[in-house]
Parts: sequence; structure tokens; C-alpha cells
Amino acid sequence: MSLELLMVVALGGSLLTYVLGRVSSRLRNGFAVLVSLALVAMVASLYGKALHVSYYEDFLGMSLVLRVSGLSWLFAMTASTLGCLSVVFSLSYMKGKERTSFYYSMLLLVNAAMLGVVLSGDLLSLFIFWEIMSWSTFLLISYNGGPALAAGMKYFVMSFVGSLAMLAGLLTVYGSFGTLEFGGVAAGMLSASPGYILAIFVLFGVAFGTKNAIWPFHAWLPPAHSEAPSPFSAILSGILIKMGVYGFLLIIFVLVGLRNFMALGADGLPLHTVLSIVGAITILFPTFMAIMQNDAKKLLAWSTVAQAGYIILGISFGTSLSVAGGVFHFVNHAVFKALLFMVVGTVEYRTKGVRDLDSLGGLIKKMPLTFAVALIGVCGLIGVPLTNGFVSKWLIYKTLILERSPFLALVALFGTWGTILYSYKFLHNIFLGQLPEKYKDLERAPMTMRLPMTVLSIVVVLFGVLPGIPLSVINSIDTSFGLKPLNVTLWGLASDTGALNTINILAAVFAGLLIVWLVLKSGGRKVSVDQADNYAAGAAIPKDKYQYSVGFYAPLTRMVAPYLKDFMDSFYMRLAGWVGGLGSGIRRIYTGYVGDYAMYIVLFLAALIFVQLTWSPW
Amino acid sequence: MVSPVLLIVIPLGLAFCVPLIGMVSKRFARFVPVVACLFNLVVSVQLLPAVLSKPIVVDLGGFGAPFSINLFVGPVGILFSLLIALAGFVVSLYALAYIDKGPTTRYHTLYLLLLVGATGVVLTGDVFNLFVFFEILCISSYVLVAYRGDKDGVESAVKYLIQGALGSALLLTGIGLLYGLFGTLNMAHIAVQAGSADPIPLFVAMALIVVGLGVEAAIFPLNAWLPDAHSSAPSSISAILSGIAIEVGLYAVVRMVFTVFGASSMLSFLMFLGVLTLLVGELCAFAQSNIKRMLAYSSIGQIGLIIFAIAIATSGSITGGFFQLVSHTLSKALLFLAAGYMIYRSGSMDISSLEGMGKRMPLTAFAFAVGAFSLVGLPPFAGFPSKLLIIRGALADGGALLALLVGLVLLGTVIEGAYFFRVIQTVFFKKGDGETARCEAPAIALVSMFVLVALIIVIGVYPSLIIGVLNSAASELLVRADYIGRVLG
Amino acid sequence: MRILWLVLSPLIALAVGLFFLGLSRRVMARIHWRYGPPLYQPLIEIFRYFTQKGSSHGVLFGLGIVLSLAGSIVVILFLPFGGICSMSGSGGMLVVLYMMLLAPLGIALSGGEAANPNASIGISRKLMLALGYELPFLLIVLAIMTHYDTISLVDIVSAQRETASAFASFPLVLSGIAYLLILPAMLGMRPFEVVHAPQEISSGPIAEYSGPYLGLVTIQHALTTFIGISLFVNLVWGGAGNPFVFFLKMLVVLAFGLFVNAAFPRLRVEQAVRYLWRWPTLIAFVGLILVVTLGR
Amino acid sequence: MSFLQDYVYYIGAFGLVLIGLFIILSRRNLIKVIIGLSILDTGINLFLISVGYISKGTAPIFSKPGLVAEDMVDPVPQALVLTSIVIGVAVLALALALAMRLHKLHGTLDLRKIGELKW
Repeated sequence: MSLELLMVVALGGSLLTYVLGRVSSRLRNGFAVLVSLALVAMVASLYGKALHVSYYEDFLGMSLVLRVSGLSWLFAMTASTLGCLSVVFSLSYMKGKERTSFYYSMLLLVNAAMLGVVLSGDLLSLFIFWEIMSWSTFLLISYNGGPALAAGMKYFVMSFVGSLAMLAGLLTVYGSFGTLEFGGVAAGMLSASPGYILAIFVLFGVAFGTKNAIWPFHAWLPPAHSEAPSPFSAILSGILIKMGVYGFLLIIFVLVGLRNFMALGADGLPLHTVLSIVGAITILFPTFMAIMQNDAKKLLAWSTVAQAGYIILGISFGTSLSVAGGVFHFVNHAVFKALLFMVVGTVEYRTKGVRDLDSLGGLIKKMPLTFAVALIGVCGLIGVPLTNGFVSKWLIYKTLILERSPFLALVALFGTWGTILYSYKFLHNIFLGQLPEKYKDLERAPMTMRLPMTVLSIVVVLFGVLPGIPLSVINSIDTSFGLKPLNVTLWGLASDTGALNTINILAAVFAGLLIVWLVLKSGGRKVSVDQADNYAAGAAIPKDKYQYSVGFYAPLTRMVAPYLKDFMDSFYMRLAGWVGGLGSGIRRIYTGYVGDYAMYIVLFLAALIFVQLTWSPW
Repeated sequence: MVSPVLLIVIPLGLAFCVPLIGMVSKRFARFVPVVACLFNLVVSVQLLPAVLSKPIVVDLGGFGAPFSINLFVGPVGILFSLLIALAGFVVSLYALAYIDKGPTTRYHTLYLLLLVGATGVVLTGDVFNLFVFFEILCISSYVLVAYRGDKDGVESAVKYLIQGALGSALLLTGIGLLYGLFGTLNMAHIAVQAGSADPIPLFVAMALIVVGLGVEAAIFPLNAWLPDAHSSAPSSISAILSGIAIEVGLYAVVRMVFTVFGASSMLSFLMFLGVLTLLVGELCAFAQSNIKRMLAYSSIGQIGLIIFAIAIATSGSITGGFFQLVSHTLSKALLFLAAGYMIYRSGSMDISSLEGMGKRMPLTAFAFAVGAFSLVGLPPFAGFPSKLLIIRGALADGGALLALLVGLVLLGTVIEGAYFFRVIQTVFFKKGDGETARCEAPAIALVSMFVLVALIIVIGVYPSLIIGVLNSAASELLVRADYIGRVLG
Repeated sequence: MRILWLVLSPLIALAVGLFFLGLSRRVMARIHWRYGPPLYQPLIEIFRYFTQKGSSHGVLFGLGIVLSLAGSIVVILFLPFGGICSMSGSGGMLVVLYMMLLAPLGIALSGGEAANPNASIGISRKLMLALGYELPFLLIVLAIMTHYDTISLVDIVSAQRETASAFASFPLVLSGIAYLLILPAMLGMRPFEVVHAPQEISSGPIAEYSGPYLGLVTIQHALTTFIGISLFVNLVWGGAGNPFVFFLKMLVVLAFGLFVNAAFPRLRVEQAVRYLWRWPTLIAFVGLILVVTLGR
Repeated sequence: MSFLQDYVYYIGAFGLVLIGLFIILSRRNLIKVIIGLSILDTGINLFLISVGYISKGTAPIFSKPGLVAEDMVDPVPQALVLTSIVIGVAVLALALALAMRLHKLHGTLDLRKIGELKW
């Protein structure tokens, strides 16, 4: 399987989808699914291979290279799988919406660009695909119009700042090493000065951090995730922002090299510590923001920021355990967050666009399967044992404790409790409590929505019970970074620093469940009652009013909201305002009176001559 | 081999034929500019290989240089004449449909004259000849700006004229000083003697010339005419003004500074001026609500970028600057052409009135988006390799000052991205009020736009197609002795 | 032997927990100058519940409580009970911390399914309160784990038994004090009783339970009490070498809890969280800093 | 005095240019500004002529016997001035035509009041 063919299929598929959409929408839908499936198959067939092809010999004197390694395979696999599932999910979600051909074609283009980013073998290809990914993402975020426009704008500007920083960085690298291929850059970095590496790292870090929405650069993410079409939110949150993680892994382990990276920064405050502190802030603050949200997608969006913090925290330690934890958490987060966004998408689809947590409730009665997968997803998000999130978080916590960073561990663990709060709010306000009258006749989710959600929820459990499957892949990545390999078993880890054995937990939980279930069975008769047949201190149950979901955590909100200002976001908004104001101010020099204009010309000339006569600088 | 003189003579002749043909049939006269531009295009392409191997010097009037007026067709000249012919061709196609009211014959005459002036400026090797062609260019553009005869058009034409005339006067004074100093008008001859001249008068002459040309080249703070003129002119003319006229002004400035005066000490100043122009242009554009004014200010910004790139004066950065020039010509022409019909259909130049255009005129809106993406410098469009080259060139020498300026340039690019993407959102994703009927631009206008779209994408994907020309153009600018040697023999 | 303990330890925990429930009712009654129910009253009630009819609000209603109880049972398997620990080698304190999530989560899911706002209010309060005490609790746990440099509960207990219990060793004494301050909140005793608040929100999360479901809830309550107290004894009071001493230590801790329970009025959830995030957190934080700085 | 004799043309040209510039910069009536431009042009033309002028020089016609090249006036500036005058006239005519149009459309020639296009 050649890499060029893969990229041609990916990019050509996106283009053809649009063309076919002009012919027939059924044909287009079928084709889109087919292309995304083909991509999954093609990426899967690359497993374990190490290819390296130069597909464009001379782009302004630089050669563009595609390559696949263990790391890029994992990311490519996640991207293509999520892309495929998201396309399938879109089939019903997008039915009857306008501009669907554009939507599918952009979805596939984003998918192709992400594959391009992770399969790039040199920084320039990476940048090119990165930019294509950025603008196509912008178009998809803006797709819904209305508030999505502001969200798209914010995304684009921040992401553009990031990518320009990356451009400056990569051209500096080119200026010093004369090559942009990973191998050549890595070789050059070996002998580079720490200050130089730090500058490069900061330039690239801005780009990757913006995409990954780590703390000071997170401002674009919540509006963008919540306003994008839900299947795309799944991609956005699941894999697209993880391109930043890929970038960090790439620059830390492949380009700069771990030893160089660990040596960066000031004596008392090494760079990797800064990075982990940033990760910790990224966990703590967005978690509380998520608790405050009343919009299901905004809640998930803030949660995405927080989870990105865990990943960064894992990577920044640079031990085999922590990197495995970070990378595994990336995979897991991709799975369960995509699942949760799809859940919201399903609810939105059935309730005609309602995602306000205050006005839903009781949907478990109408969409039991959706609730079940949501529950699994939430369990993964919290990290309940026997779901995938547990294993990755365990690896990260374990690292933090082994590396004697109790304060970071505190943040990580405390963040998990915050996660429980918002996750439960998410579940409760959508699915639990009383079913409002207007949703009495809600149908369950259509097949094309249930299928991808079910697949993802199976993966959540599978990776939680048998973490050895993904961990062996991740372990090989660890090894390729030159880290000490972990002792991975099918059921977890058997290492000298503390073992993890999911089979014991599994057995214990199953035994416990069985016993309790038997006890319950042995008890008296159980009758099912209607939701109106409730305890209300003898009063009649008022319809649609016997529900507690508005202001679910009101006391806590009252307490922490005054301290919880997203001052980075307001700073950016103020900055944008300043730029606008500066523009309005500067354009006043064009007064509309031609005499002034003539004066500018004469004065400029006079100034030139005066300066030359006085100081003769030229 | 054809003579480069034809590049000027044939369109000039045809320009004066237009009224004659127009007397017979107005419909027929419309095609004259198309033919003339096509001719120029073909001739330029034909000349290209020869020029690249060795610049052509044509002496007019039988005397050898420095006594006669000569044309110097080097890589820079042929690059510009190609660009002029190409943009002229595309825009004249567009004008077939777009210019349907008013004194159309005069429009076509003046349009051709404008192109002749532009071609003359870039090909001539004589300072005064340059002035004359420059005046042809300017005067015809004054008239064309006022073509519609409406309030805005006339007002901006008057303002343009006053500033332009002032600039020309300064230019002429400078040329007079040069003649007084050197007794010659031949660029190469002046260049030879420039080193040994009295520095003060020489500098005054240079300042006069640079400022005079700078008015047309839209260097800050000499560019106040530009937003008015570009926004009030008919869109086809805006496209030419933005895509050709200011670039030609820029060419003249660069030619003067690099070749004639060899003023390498001015370059760092020009670099700052470029960045300043860039920032002022982008900031002003950011605050606009009028689409054409926004595009006009964006042209100022782009010119600033090109000046910055060329003033760095390494072969890589000049190549980048020329690349940016090419991509700006293509993209900005495309933007103005696409915006022209969108404005025509919506009846207003307000950005908010373009809401829903993505649905009403999908192809035009698509062309607009391509132009905007390219201008912002996103792959895989032509603006990307050019920005890449410029920044690579600027960062290559590794100085802190240049790195800082690059930071400012990138800041300008971000602002540019912001306002262009805001328009794209308005065009595609804002729900227009009511009107949803399809009203696509006429076929011929679409053809002209899609020629540009295709060029932008092809150049964006295969920059090596034009990089050869740009490289030799850069070396022509850098190696002054070569130029002198070619002309004076 | 291990299998035996696997089976026995939940039963022991249940017995102890039920005894504690009965005892606390009795003690509280005596403090109120009432006579109080017999010690085995909870056992009688459980039997009664299981024979009665129960109304179910859906599959999750039953499943949630089953999950919650199963979670508690699993936690008990990980907790050393005076030298007995049936699952010592499968993840240590981290797993315990995580498994302790399951119990409230299960109740929360099941109570949410009941569609009674009283339950929802109770759950919301419970979660907020948990967020409140979890911060100092994590500080304490991390201080202890850092100090003894292990994440295994068994190792923590044996380390304390070798030297001195946390209460008696210098930097950890702060953690111990902080733990004492948050213990009533973790046990859900007054003044942190706002979650159930029978007079206000009809016992909150468990408002809708009846019959066998209520039976399970009562068992769950017993187990939670056991877990809370035994965790305290294990973490900061050195555990014990044999179950009997361990039981006695637990009894003392319970007595302390009951004393607080009887002496203080109920706090609103905001007041509770504010309290938890002030003094206990501060003390635990200082404790952790001392452990980190002195520990090396 | 000889200074004045040698440079009188330059001084005149410079004066005309300054007067022209002053008018352009200070007057707000369009017609006056156009007049200013015209004066500026005249000044420059004078300057061009004086560049090539030799005091008491002769016309550069070689066919006349007895004339040496050193006494001849440089013919090139004169050619330049011719061209420049033509261009100046064209600009002037165009400016006046536009001024008429402007007056018709705006009802005024006060450039300060004609400032709808700004910013």
C-alpha cells in the first residue's frame, strides 16, 4: 500500500464527493462512506510498516516526504476510524440540511488533511496539510451560521497565529539546517544550542498548543466545538485537536530528542516542568468551567480542554510510563469524547436542535441505547475502572506519584472529581429525571446514528478490559522514542513499579454485581411504576415541573463563579477590539480632504531630504 | 524573432483603432482589447526563452545607447509584461460582459492605453521615456476611475488626479535634476555615473523620483488616493489598478533604487517603510465595512509586503517578492472581478449586503474564496509559496531585526486573514434576507474568473513553473553591472 | 485462605457496618434522652424490606443501586482489615480511590432515574459535598503516599506499624488532623447531613426507594460507613495487627463522629464546602508541603 | 550680482514651484488647486529648460557654419519640455473636465466639502 495512493484517495475522494453531490445525494452519501471505509482499510494495512517516500521532489527547493511510523500509524488509524464513523453518523444527522455536498466534501478534506499531517515526513508537508486542515475546519465550524460565525472566526485567528508561528519556526530550522526532513532536522538538533532549540520549541509549541487548546490558547475551543455540526464536533474534539499532541510528541521525541528537551529551560524551572504546570492549569480551570455550563456541547467542549491537559501532563514527564499514559489517553479521549458528541448529536437530531441542559430530561425512557452508550462514554471520561479512561489515567497518576509530583497528582485527581460532577450533570439533565410532555413521542435514534455510537462504546469497554491491545502498540511507540519498554500484558501492566491487573478488578466487580443482583432477586416483588407515580408528599405531581435540572450546581456556581474568569479569553477579545480600534484610528489619516493628502506627499519628501541633509544616514 | 517593440506599438495602434472600429460597430470594438492583450501575451511568451538566456536591448532611432531611447527587455521586464498582458487579457474578457453601459468605446481605448503605458514603463530603459509612459498610464487611469461618472467616481478621480499630478511633477523635477547632473537620460548611463556624483543633489533627485513614483506605487504615506480610486472605479478597472498599476509603480521605484541609483543604503529604510505600509494597509482594511475599500486597503498591505521582501535584497527574498507580486496580481484581480459581480447583483458595496451570495452566485463566490485564500497565503494556492519564499528569505540571514520585522509581517498576515475570512463567512454562511434566486455572473465573466482560479491553483501546487523567471528577475535586480553592461555594450 | 477472606471480608464489613448503624441510632437516642431501638434494629429492617413490594422506575433504577453496592464490596476487598487484605496486589490506593467513585455514582444514576426532584437535589448536594471534601482528602492521601513512598494501602499500614502511626509522626500529624476535620463530611454525618436532610428533601437520593431496593440502600449505607471509618484507621491511625484491635479503633472513630453529629446543627452545602475548603484544606496543604520539603 | 545672473532661472523655477505647491496645499477651491498644479508644472518646465540653457547660447543647428558645440544650448531638455507641456495640458484639460463634472454632481468646488470618500 503506497502512501501516495492513500493521500490521493483521501484528497480525491473529498473532491469527487462534491462532484457526485451535484448528481445525486444518495450516490454521494454512499461514496463518502466508501471512501472513508477505504481509508480505514488502507491505514490499517500500514500497520507495523515503515515507509518513506518523497512524493514531490522540488517544492521551492525543498522535497516533500510522506512516511509512516508507529506514532503516525496510531494517529492515522484513530483519525480515519473516527472520520469514517462520523461520516456514517452524518448520514441521518445531515439529512435535509442545506449544502450537504459541501459538508461531506469538507469532512473528508479535513480527514485527508489530518492523515497528511500525521503521515508527513518533513516539516513543510506537515505545515501544508496543517494549513489545509485549518481552513477546512474553519469552513466546517462556520457551517451553521449565527453564533458559529464568531466561533469560526476565533478559531481561525488563533489557529492562524499558531500556524504562522510554526511557519516562522520551520523556516528558521530550514535556514540553519538546510533541510526539513525529520531525520535531517533531528540530526541538526543534536548539535544546536539550547537557546536555539528553546526558541524553535516555543514557536512550534504555540502552533501545537493552540491546536491542542492547552491553557493560554484554549479560548477558541469551547465556542468552536459547541457551534460546529455535532458529527464534526466529534472529529474536532476527538482527533483534530490531538494533532497538537502529535506535534508535541513529534518535536519532543523525534526532532529535539528527549535528552535535549529535558535539558531545556532555566535551572530552577525546566521547560518540561513549565509544560506540566500548563497541563495542570489546563486540567483545573476548564473542569470548573465545564461544571458551570448549561449547553451540552459547551460542557463537553470544556471537558475536552481539561482532558487535553491530562495528555500534556502525561507527555511532559517523558518517562515510558507517562508517555504511554498520555498517548493512551489521547486514544481513549478520541473514542469517548467522539461518542459523547455523537450522543448530543443524536439528542439534538431527535429534539430538533435542543441541547440546552435546562430544558431536557428523562430521555432514557425514549432512547435507552443512546443513554447506555452515553453512560459508557461518561464512565470512560471519568475513568471508572473497566473503561479505557481508567487505564490511561492510572498510568498518568502512577507517573505523577512515582515522579514525586504530589501537587500535580492532586490537580489530576481533583480534576477527576470535577469530571464526575459535570459528567453526571450531563447524564442527568439529558437522560434522567422527568420526561417533559413535549418529548413524549420521541423516537429512538436512527440506525446510522446508533451504529457508530455502539462501535465506539464497545471500544471504550474493550480497551478498558483488555488494555493490553492498545498498550502494545503504544509500547512500540515508546520504544521507538528510545524509552524503556513497558512490560505490557493483555490485562494491563506487570511492571516492577506497581502492577495493574484489570482481570482482578473485572472479576471482583462481576462477582460483586452477581451477588448483589442475586440478593435483589431474592427480595420481594418489584413493580414498574410510571414517572408520575412518585413521592410528592401527598400532592399531585405537576406536569413538566417536577424536575430539578436548572441550576444543578447552583450553590457551587455561586461559590466559585466569581473566581472563575476566563481572563485569557477576555484578553484575546480585548486584543481583537484593540486591533479593530487601532485600525479605525489609523484610517482617520485618510481624512477625505485632498489637501491633506498632498501635504503628506510634500512632507514625506521634505522629511526624506531633511533627514539626509542633517544626519545623512543614506 | 519578433521585436519587443511590438509589445508597445501594436496595442498602441489598436487603442487608436478602437474608436474607428467603434464607429462601425460598438459590439465589435469590445473585442479589440482582448485581441491586443492576447497578442501581447503570445509575444511575451515567445520572447520569454530568449530573454531568459540573454536580455534583449532594442535601440530606437538608430543611435546606440546612451544616445538613443532604448528598450531593455530583461527577465524583470518580460515578467511584468507577461503579467500585464495576462491580467489585461482576463480583465478584458470580463469587461466584455461587465462594461455594458456608457461610452464603452472610450473605455476600451483608455483601457488599452493604460496597458500600453504599463508595458512601456516596464520595458523602457530611458528615464524620461519612463515618465511619458507613466503619464499615459496615470492619465488613462484617472479617466477610467471616473468612467461611471457618478459622484464617488468623479470625486475620487479628482483626488487621484491631484495627487498623481503632484507626484508626476516631483518625478519630472527629479528627472530634470538627473539630467542636469549627468547629462543623460539613459538608465544604464546614469547608473554608471551615479557612484561618482555629488551625493546631495543625487539624493535629492532620488528622493524626488522615489516619492513621485511612490505615489503611484502606493507606498505609505503617499497612498491616500488608492482606497478612494480603487473602490469607486468599475470593478474591472479596480482589478487592473490593483493588479497592474500599483505593481508597475512599484517596479519603477525598485528599478530606480536598485538599478539606476544602486542605493543599497536606502534598502533598510525601504524595508521599514514596507512593513509600515503593510501594517497600515491591513489595519485599515480590518476596520472597513465596504468590500471594495477593504480590498483596496489590502492592496496597500500587499504592496508593503512586496516592498519589504524586495528591500531585503537577497536573491531568495526578491524572488519571493516577485512571486508575491505575481500571486497578488492574480488573486487581487480575481477578488475584484468576483466582488464586482456580487456588488452588481446585490446593489451595494457593503460587506453585509453580500450575505447569502454563496447560494445566489456559488461559482463567483467560490472564485472569491479562492482569491481570498490565496491572498492570505494558504496552501495549496499561489499565495502560499510566495509567503513561504519571502519569510524564508527574511529569516535566512538570521538577524534579530529581520526576525522582528517578520513577526510584524506575520501579524499583518493574521489581520489580513481575519478580515478576509470574515467576508467569506458573510458570503457563505450568513443567511441572506429573503432573496435566494440564483443570479450567477455571465458566462464570459465566469470564464475570466476561472482562468485566474486555475492559474492560482496551478501556481500554488507547482511553483516551479514560474520560479525560473523569478530567479533570473531577482538576479537582474541584484547584479547591476550586468544591466549596465548589456545596455552600454 | 485467600478465597475464604474474599468471601468473608464483605460479610464482616456488613456485620460491622450494621452494628455501627444500630449503635449510632442507639447512642443518638441516648443523647436525646430517648431509649432508642435495639442494636439489631437495622438487621430487622433489612429483612422486612426484602419481603415487601418495591416499586421500580426503570432498569437503571435497579441497576444503579446494584452497581453502587458492588462497587462498595469491591472497595472492601481492597481495604486491609487488621492484617487481612484480600486483594492487595491489583492497583493499590489509586484503585481504591477510583472504586470509591462507583458507590455514589451508582446511587446517583439510580436516583436520577427515579425522576424525583428531591432525589436530584440530594445527588447534586452529594456531588458538591464530595468535591468539597475530596480536595483535603486527596491532599491527605497524597501526603501519606508521598511520605511512605508507596501507593499500596498494605504497605502504608505496615510502614505505620513499624514506626509510628501518622498521628504520632511529625509532618503527617497535620494530615491526620485535617482528616479528622473532614471525617464527618465523608461519613455524611451532621453537620454535613444536607445530602439526605429527611425533613427538607425527604431523604434526598433515596426518597423513591422501597422494598428490596431500600434494603440494598441500607446495606450500602452500612458498607459506606465501614469503608469511611476503616480507611481513616488504615491511613492515619496505623491500622492494626489483628481484626479485633482494628474493630476497637473503628469504634473510637465512630464515637468521635457521633459526638460531632450530636453537637452540631446542619450546614447548608455552600457553608459545608466553604468550611471544607478552608481549614482542613489549609492544614492538609501545609502538611503536604512539609512532607514534600522534609521528606527528601 | 553674477550669482543672480547665473541662477535667475533656477530661482524663478524654484519660486514658481513653491508658489504652485503653496496653492495646492493651502487652497481648498478645486479650480485654484488646478491653477496651482499648472503653475507647478510651469516652474518645472522652466527648471528643465534652464538645466540645458547656456547663457547667450545658440540653437543647436550644426548646418550653420562657425558655431561650436560648446556654445550650443542643449536640445534634449527642450524636447523634454515640449513633451512635458503636452502632458501638462492633457492633465489640465482632464482636471478641468472633471472639475465641471464634480461641480455638477456635488454642487460645490470646495474640496473640504467633497469628502464623502474617506477612512
